[in-house]
Amino acid sequence: MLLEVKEIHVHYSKVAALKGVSIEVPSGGIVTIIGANGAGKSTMLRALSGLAPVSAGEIWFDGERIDGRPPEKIVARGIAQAPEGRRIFPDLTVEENLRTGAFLRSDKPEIEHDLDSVFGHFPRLKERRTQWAKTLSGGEQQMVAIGRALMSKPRLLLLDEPSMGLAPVLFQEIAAIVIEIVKGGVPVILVEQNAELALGLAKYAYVLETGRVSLEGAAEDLRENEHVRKAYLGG
Amino acid sequence: MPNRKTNLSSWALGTALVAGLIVLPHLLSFSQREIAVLLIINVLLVASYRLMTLTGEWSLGHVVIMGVGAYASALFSKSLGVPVPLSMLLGAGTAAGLAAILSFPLFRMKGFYFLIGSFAAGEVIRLIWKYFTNPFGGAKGLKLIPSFPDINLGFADISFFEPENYYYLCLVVVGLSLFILYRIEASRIGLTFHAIHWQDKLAEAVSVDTFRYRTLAFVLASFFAGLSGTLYAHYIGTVNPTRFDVEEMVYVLIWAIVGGTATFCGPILGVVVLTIINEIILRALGLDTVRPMIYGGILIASVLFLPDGLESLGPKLKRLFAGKRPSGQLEETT
Amino acid sequence: MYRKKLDHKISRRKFLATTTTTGAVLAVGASGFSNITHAADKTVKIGFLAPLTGPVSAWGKPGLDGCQIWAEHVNAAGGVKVGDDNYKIEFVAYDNEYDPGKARTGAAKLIKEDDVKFIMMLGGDTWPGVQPLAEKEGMLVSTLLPSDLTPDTKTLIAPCEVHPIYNVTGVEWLAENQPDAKRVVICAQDDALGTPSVATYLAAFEAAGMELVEEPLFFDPATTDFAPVMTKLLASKPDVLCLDTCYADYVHPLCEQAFQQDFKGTIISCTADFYPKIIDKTSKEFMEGFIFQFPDFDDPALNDERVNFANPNEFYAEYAQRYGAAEWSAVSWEYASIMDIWSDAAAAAGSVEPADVLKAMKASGLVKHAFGDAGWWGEELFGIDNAVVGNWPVVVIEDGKAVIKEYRSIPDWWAKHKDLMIKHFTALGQMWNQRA
Amino acid sequence: MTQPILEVRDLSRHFGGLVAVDKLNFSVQLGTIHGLIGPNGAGKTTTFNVISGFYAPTSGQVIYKGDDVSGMKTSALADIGLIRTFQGTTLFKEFTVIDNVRVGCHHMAKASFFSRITGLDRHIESAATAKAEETLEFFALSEFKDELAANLPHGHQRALGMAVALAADPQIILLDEPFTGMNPEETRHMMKLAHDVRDHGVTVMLVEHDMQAIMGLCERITVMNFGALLTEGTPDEVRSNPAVIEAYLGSAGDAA
Amino acid sequence: MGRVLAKVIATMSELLLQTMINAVYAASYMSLIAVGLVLIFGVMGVINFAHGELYMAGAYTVVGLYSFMALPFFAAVVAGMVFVGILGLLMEYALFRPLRDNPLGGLIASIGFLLILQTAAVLGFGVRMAHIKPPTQAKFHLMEGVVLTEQRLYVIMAAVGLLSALYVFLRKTKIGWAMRACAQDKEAAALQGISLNQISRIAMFIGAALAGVAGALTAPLVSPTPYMGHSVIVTAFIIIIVGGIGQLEGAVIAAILYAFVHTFVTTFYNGVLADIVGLVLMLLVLILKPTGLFGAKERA
Repeated sequence: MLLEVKEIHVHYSKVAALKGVSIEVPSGGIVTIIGANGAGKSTMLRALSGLAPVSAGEIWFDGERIDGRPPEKIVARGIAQAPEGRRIFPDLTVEENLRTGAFLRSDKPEIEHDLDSVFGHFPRLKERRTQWAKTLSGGEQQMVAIGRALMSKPRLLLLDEPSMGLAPVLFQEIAAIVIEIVKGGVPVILVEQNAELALGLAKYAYVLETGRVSLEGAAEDLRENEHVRKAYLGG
Repeated sequence: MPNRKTNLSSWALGTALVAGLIVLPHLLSFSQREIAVLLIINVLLVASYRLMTLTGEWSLGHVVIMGVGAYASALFSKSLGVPVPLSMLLGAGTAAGLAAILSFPLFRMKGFYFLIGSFAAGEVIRLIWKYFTNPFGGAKGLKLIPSFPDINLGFADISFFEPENYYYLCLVVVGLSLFILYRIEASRIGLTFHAIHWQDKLAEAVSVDTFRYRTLAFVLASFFAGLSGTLYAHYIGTVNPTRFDVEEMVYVLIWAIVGGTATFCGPILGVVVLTIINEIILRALGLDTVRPMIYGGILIASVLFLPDGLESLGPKLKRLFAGKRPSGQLEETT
Repeated sequence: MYRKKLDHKISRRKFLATTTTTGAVLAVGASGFSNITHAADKTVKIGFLAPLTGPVSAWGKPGLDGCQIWAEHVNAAGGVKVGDDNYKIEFVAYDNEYDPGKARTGAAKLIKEDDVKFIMMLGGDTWPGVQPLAEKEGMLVSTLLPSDLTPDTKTLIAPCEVHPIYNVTGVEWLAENQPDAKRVVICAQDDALGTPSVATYLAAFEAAGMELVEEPLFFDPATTDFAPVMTKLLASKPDVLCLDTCYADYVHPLCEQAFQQDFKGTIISCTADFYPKIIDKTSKEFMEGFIFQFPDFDDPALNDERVNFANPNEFYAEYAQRYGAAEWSAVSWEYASIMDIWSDAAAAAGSVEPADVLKAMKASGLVKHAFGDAGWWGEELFGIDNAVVGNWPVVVIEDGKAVIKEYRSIPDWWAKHKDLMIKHFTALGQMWNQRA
Repeated sequence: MTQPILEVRDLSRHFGGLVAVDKLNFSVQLGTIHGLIGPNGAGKTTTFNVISGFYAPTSGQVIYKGDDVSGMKTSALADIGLIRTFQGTTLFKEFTVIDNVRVGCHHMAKASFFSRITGLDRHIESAATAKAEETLEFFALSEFKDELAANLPHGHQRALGMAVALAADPQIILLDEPFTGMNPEETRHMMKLAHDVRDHGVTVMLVEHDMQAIMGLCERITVMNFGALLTEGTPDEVRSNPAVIEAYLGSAGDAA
Repeated sequence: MGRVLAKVIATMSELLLQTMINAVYAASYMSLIAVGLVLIFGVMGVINFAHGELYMAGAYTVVGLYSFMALPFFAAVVAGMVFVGILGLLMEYALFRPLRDNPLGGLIASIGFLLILQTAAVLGFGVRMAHIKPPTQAKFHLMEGVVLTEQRLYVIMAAVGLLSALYVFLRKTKIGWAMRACAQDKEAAALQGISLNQISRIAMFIGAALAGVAGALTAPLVSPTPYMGHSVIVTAFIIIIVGGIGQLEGAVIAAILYAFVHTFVTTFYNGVLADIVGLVLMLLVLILKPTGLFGAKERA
């Protein structure tokens, strides 16, 4: 397994957001985490990236324990995240936004190459490379967020609610790119509220409910699951 | 329920506190009584500041507002011959009235901008004091401000020039004010202030006029800040623009933050503890030149090691004595 | 008077000079003069209530340092003889942070707990806080700022520096020695020290027949860049640049700016602290002829018979050695010189009690002021005769060195031109009955 | 047809050069559940914010119960019974559940300053508390009364948001994206609550971008696109309108 | 008649030009201080009340090294810059990092640090002003009656040079992007592998060093005192508010604006009015455009 999360707990002041969650991610394909708002999905990704303090449990990535490490060390190990709400840097240009993703890298020619390949994925960003990121539309901002994460040359990509606020057409476009990325050899953890979409893309899925994994299994199995259908797929 | 028990113990604590405050001057040296008078005036100042902060707005003009009360009361009594107790009320009222006017430009701003805006407004008021020698006395300010009139009880003459007597006067005025401030906070008004602090949009949506309530908090806080200013003016007998400058304001901020702002008592605790340290302990050690350095070190240590203020010390100590672990970990949260 | 009693045995100055030198030797071994026991059997405490920390501390701290030297000298010489007793002097300091409330607390402590017999203050903002208490306790208090005086301040004296009245002497000297210098500009910081000083200079210029070619320029005390101020001042091409009573922090940059903006005329100022440093920043030629009012205390001319301050040269040397020459300022000797006047009066009164000392001070009519014998004065400006005026030195920089040119009489000027002074004081709202 | 409770006439709102709402017209009938939908960026939220007084309209009018209320402050609108909710879980999270609803009772618990600090407002306050408790009962939140709002499960927080609004005595309640971030189960619960509120005599208007969620709930639906009115009608009419499908799915064919 | 008029005009234009030069100088040192303050606020989110004392520390470094130890002036200036930068690192490490989630705590801690620095200066150098013999007295007569001294030119050149370098650094280097990214969204920056600690250190070093170099270079012009920080900090606050909090370019432009307004009002009216005008300018900006003249639009 590329990533193994063992029984982690996360607390925000006194409120427990994760109560002993374990997941595993193989070195290829898409693993999705679905669940309602407030179930702890984003917290899970924040914990993986070192943004949320893990109070108990362990996170192992490629044979190394990474919980308790600062975010920059985790990025350096190869875990990149496109966070919820996109969180692009509004007063940086598109290109500068993308280049911040390569902050830890010093292989200049490679960076230029990767930048070209991001522009290859998102030709629209290439047209707007010198524009302030705050002037972009929601979909374009999502592209910047994903492109920026790719610029770190990740070995694992975390996507938090990429569909949020996007019209279905736009999301289809993004989904196609995610599939491309996975085909390119980077495994993805996809966190989604839109269970329909997520289960369509993923191989394996976890259902998170109030800070615990309530169900897990192959995505197609979960799609058929009674509980999941009722709770997340609109009957 | 532990309610009755806590009620009883808080009654006992309260009685002990009041008794302590009453006998306090007799335990102090003469100059310490002087310090006690100034301290109790500052207690009112910082408690009124807390009321202001309930709505979430931090002002840098509060000390200037205190000065407005002081100047107004001084001028009412000195130039217009208004009897001092009345002029004190008028002075506090003037501070409140000015706050009501200032709220129109100032509450266009929020948060950090309000902080800075209140600073600018305060500086403008101070410049007005400086440049209008008549009636404000210019840079030298006002002096020979009439003092609180002596009371003749027949058998005894109470002179409020004596720090001990003025202490009791302040104790009554400040005690009453604190009671009112406390009642405000505990009432629905306080609830509404808090509501505005945490979610002003939501409060608006359920018919809370946030501008009016912010103004109310500002006006009330200013009234009591002004009152503390009048207590100061008629005791010290002089006011000047420098006395109310931003450096003094910084001290109020320090008291509030070092004390902690989560509870009514936090800022009061802050002013009491820091005043005792700075004015009594450090002076007694004879460390005149290095006193500011030590004070600075104490400030840093307190925000580093007591981020929730001195007020958080109480529960911490309680837990320590109860032998509990400082924070229950997993079992509490499952 | 006690000095006279000493005189027929050995002059006090000579006596102190010897003790200073032997003292300096002894001080290497002993921790200080105060440890040397002497015939004195009693101690009188004197309060020192001034800012010792904060931005105004430059007006307090160096004064306290000077007083310590003074006390050690006097105590080493046996103390002050009052009646049959010799009193040693002990200073008790309280840092009032230039805050009236803290000043009141400090005064209360000094009076009620330390039992001091006399309090020396800087005055200014802090005096009104002390006033009611001082009055009630009948405590004798001195100030360096005579603008604190009013008819109500019966126990407050301004016995050393009657700022800014002595500034007339410099102007008078200038008019006599440079009759062609007619066109004057003046600038001052906008505060309690600057404004009365401006009034004084205006009166003095008018008396000397000099013409002010620009309205007085007031700048904010927080000013750090004086280029604009100087540009404005020099715009009307004056002959004389008057710096009023600017603090050293202003005099230096002002002179520097005047130099850089090619001012060629004469500068007159109340003070020129550390003028060698100004010369460093400008040039010897530029500073030649600079007129001010505070002599160097290592100036041998201060050994003049008329000067009452004891051993100014040794005092300065001692001070510079202990605290560094850079800490020296006028207040370094001024508080000490007030102590001279106090001890004279205590000796004359045969008592250290404030009321007695004050009475003795006023009774003699003649005060041994630092720069010569002087008298009580002030009724017309301050409403009370509690200030001491007499001669004051006019100091001019010549070849890079401050030289006392003359001791001029303030009372003489006053007798001729007092109407002008009252006129300008009134115009700027500085008369005692105009102050709030 | 009766007089509509809320009417929007030629309403426009510009931000600098951007036209967020463009001459919009629609009306909400008393006692109905009315939906305002449209794809992202259609101007729904801006419309909502103008109606509820957060923004002043650039031009046009908002008519509430026959009166022009354009440009009135949110709190003043709330005073006359026009109450809005917020997206997500906007609550006084630091307060207990009951205190949240007590703040909601602000309108009914008016008392003088003097009686507040002297405690003479006790009868008003106990009435307000009683009402708050009743409201919690209605939303089945009574058992959490003394919990901190932040500690409630997400679904309950959303219900509490409605409770706070309902405590403010609305005649019309404006729900801002009430189903966003809810799983289908929670959505169903929320829909039931909306029905209950309407049955209580309160007109309900809601804004959603998810068309599916409100089809079953609303009697009438207004659809916006690019700041302007696209169409209005019953759910079935809206569902089958090709312009709506086009707006939601781009050029209809290639979406699937 | 005509000659008199010509002379009046000549005098007026001299005055105008000299005033401009004065204003350029004032704008230079003010923007050095204000930009440092803004940088620290932008990246770390704390209001550094001790910024004026960092300026003071820069000045006293020159007092110590140049006046007392007779090091070459520019060596002392560089040392002052580095030393104050290190003080900044110390503040970052000891105060602002542990108080990262507590901006008011950071403010109080910076006040504590201010008191410590002031007292240290008093203990080391006394309460009276220190003196520095200027390294140069050369001056340039730009025209009759219009003078620019070399010492002031240094300050202007340092401001232009250092601020341009800072601009290039922020725009063209990876660390510069990272710094701007941190100022805009700390968490998202962390997700790019940007270490907030490292960026904070750099920001604090640069911000403090700018204040330090301003103090060091102006030391011969202002005569340092332990309390000199007080008067600059209020001005610096006014400037960053007018410019828009967190806006580096805004701070520079506001410094220029403020310096010109203040200098011209001082010269053509008086210094007291200049202060009032400065405050009123700030109040107006706050009321009309609370985010500052160059601040971002308030987000709806």
